[in-house]
Amino acid sequence: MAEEVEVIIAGDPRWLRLARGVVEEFLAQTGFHAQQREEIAVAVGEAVANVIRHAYKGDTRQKFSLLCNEGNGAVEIELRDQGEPFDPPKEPIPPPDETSAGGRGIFMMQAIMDEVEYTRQGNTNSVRMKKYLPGKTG
Amino acid sequence: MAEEVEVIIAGDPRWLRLARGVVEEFLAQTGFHAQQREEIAVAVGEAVANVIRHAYKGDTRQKFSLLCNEGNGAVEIELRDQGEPFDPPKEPIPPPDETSAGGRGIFMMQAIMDEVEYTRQGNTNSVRMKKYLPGKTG
Amino acid sequence: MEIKVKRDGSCSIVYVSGDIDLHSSPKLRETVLDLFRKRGQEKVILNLSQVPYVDSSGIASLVEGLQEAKKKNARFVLVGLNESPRHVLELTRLLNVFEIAASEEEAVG
Amino acid sequence: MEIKVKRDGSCSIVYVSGDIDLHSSPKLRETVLDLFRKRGQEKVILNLSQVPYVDSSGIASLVEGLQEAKKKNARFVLVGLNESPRHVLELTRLLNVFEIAASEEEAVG
Ligand SMILES: Nc1ncnc2c1ncn2[C@@H]1O[C@H](COP(=O)(O)OP(=O)(O)O)[C@@H](O)[C@H]1O
Ligand SMILES: Nc1ncnc2c1ncn2[C@@H]1O[C@H](COP(=O)(O)OP(=O)(O)O)[C@@H](O)[C@H]1O
Repeated sequence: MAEEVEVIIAGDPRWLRLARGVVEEFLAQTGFHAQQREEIAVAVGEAVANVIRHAYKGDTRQKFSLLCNEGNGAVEIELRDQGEPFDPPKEPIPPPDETSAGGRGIFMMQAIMDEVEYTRQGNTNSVRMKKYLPGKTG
Repeated sequence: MAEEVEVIIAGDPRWLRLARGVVEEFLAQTGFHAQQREEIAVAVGEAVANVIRHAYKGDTRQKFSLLCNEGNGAVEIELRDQGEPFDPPKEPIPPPDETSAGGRGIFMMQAIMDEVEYTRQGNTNSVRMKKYLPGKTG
Repeated sequence: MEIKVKRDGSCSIVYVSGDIDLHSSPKLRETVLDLFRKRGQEKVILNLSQVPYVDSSGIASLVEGLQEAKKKNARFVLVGLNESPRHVLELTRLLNVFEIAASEEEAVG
Repeated sequence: MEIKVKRDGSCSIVYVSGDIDLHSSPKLRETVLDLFRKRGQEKVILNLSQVPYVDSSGIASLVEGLQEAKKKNARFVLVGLNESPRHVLELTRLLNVFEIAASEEEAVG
């Protein structure tokens, strides 16, 4: 898939809205309806928050990339950072118990997207989130 | 000034809204009030439209960059493309007569922004649009 | 951007919603010009109350609509201008060039 | 995100407008916890009708508010949930964990 939209921004919570806005505008050019677009933006927002909080541990000077692609009946949103390596859980994560203040991000990403894949190449972490267009499957 | 937000997209009119949205979200983190943010997005929208129509002559596969920076009491939005060289008018452009269907883009950019500067380096065209924050001057 | 046209005899009201920019203005241009050229409308009212943003290509479409109206001795009336589009028309010194009505009722007249 | 608090004796209504995400949730968290801890409020009503979006850090702030309320034998009531925040609470299986009122009047009781 060709990279259609690429955004490079600092890992700063103040750019979260900007990142979600880009994803929603990108999706507005695809076949997803409004509710699905919002949901996918939720998933991407969680992934970006994890880069900011965990990969970069709050160091807001570090930058990450947000890549949006469409092709083969699906959209794929990818984040790339040069932060801490992350060995993600192999199994789908259950939502935590109702008294827990955290631990819901990856669960939401997995619940909303069709595929969530973490990889590391060199010093770059990548998380790829794929969602098939309505009526398509993998 | 450090590059704070960078977007790389194809020179396709369908990404105009996305580009304006990024600029508005960027400006929301600065000291401009809502009406000024809208105006600056208008100026940047005109500059992007010119890249699409004139620099790339409608070839929607070519990409351009949108860079947003803040520093020294001003924001600077820059576009970079690898299209046709453009030798811009040295003098401020007057608005065309009321029967003309075109020729208002650069006028609007100049009317809204404090500085509009075109340069070319190698095969890259750049247009830098600067606007001082309320209460600041150059 | 979405366009809906309500035609009543020789008068049409064109409802636009969404931004009018280089991406969407060709459709608006065609709609308006067709109403004068092919449908022979004597009055076209453009309701812009759902339009937050108009760029210079949108302005160009409006100017072409007005030129076509004049050529056909017809009227092209704008209604419901929001702040940003109004400001862009002001900036480009076109605000007084267009017939602008305070309401759709006034425009239908 | 903006927060306004209307306090009436031992009951406070917190009006939030804008997205509640990692950028803004710390302020909401602090506001709500302070109302229970420092102001000794018996009921805090969170009006979310102007909130289009809540992320997991926002959810975490809500959960912490609820935990604090329980510890203090107080009530933490949500009102005006929009579709997307409601959906996020559903997804994380928390929708039935919170006291949700149909209107501010009902919440005030
Ligand atoms: N991009 C990432 N880089 C490094 N660690 C991560 C990343 N994403 C998640 N993690 C780790 O996985 C844990 C679970 O993440 P998540 O489900 O999003 O919940 P939370 O962020 O609230 O803890 C995090 O606490 C963190 O330790
Ligand atoms: N980025 C650009 N690259 C090449 N040529 C440009 C560029 N911007 C403007 N031009 C040239 O300058 C002219 C005036 O531009 P403008 O004022 O935006 O009006 P319009 O685009 O409607 O013609 C254009 O017609 C074009 O020939």
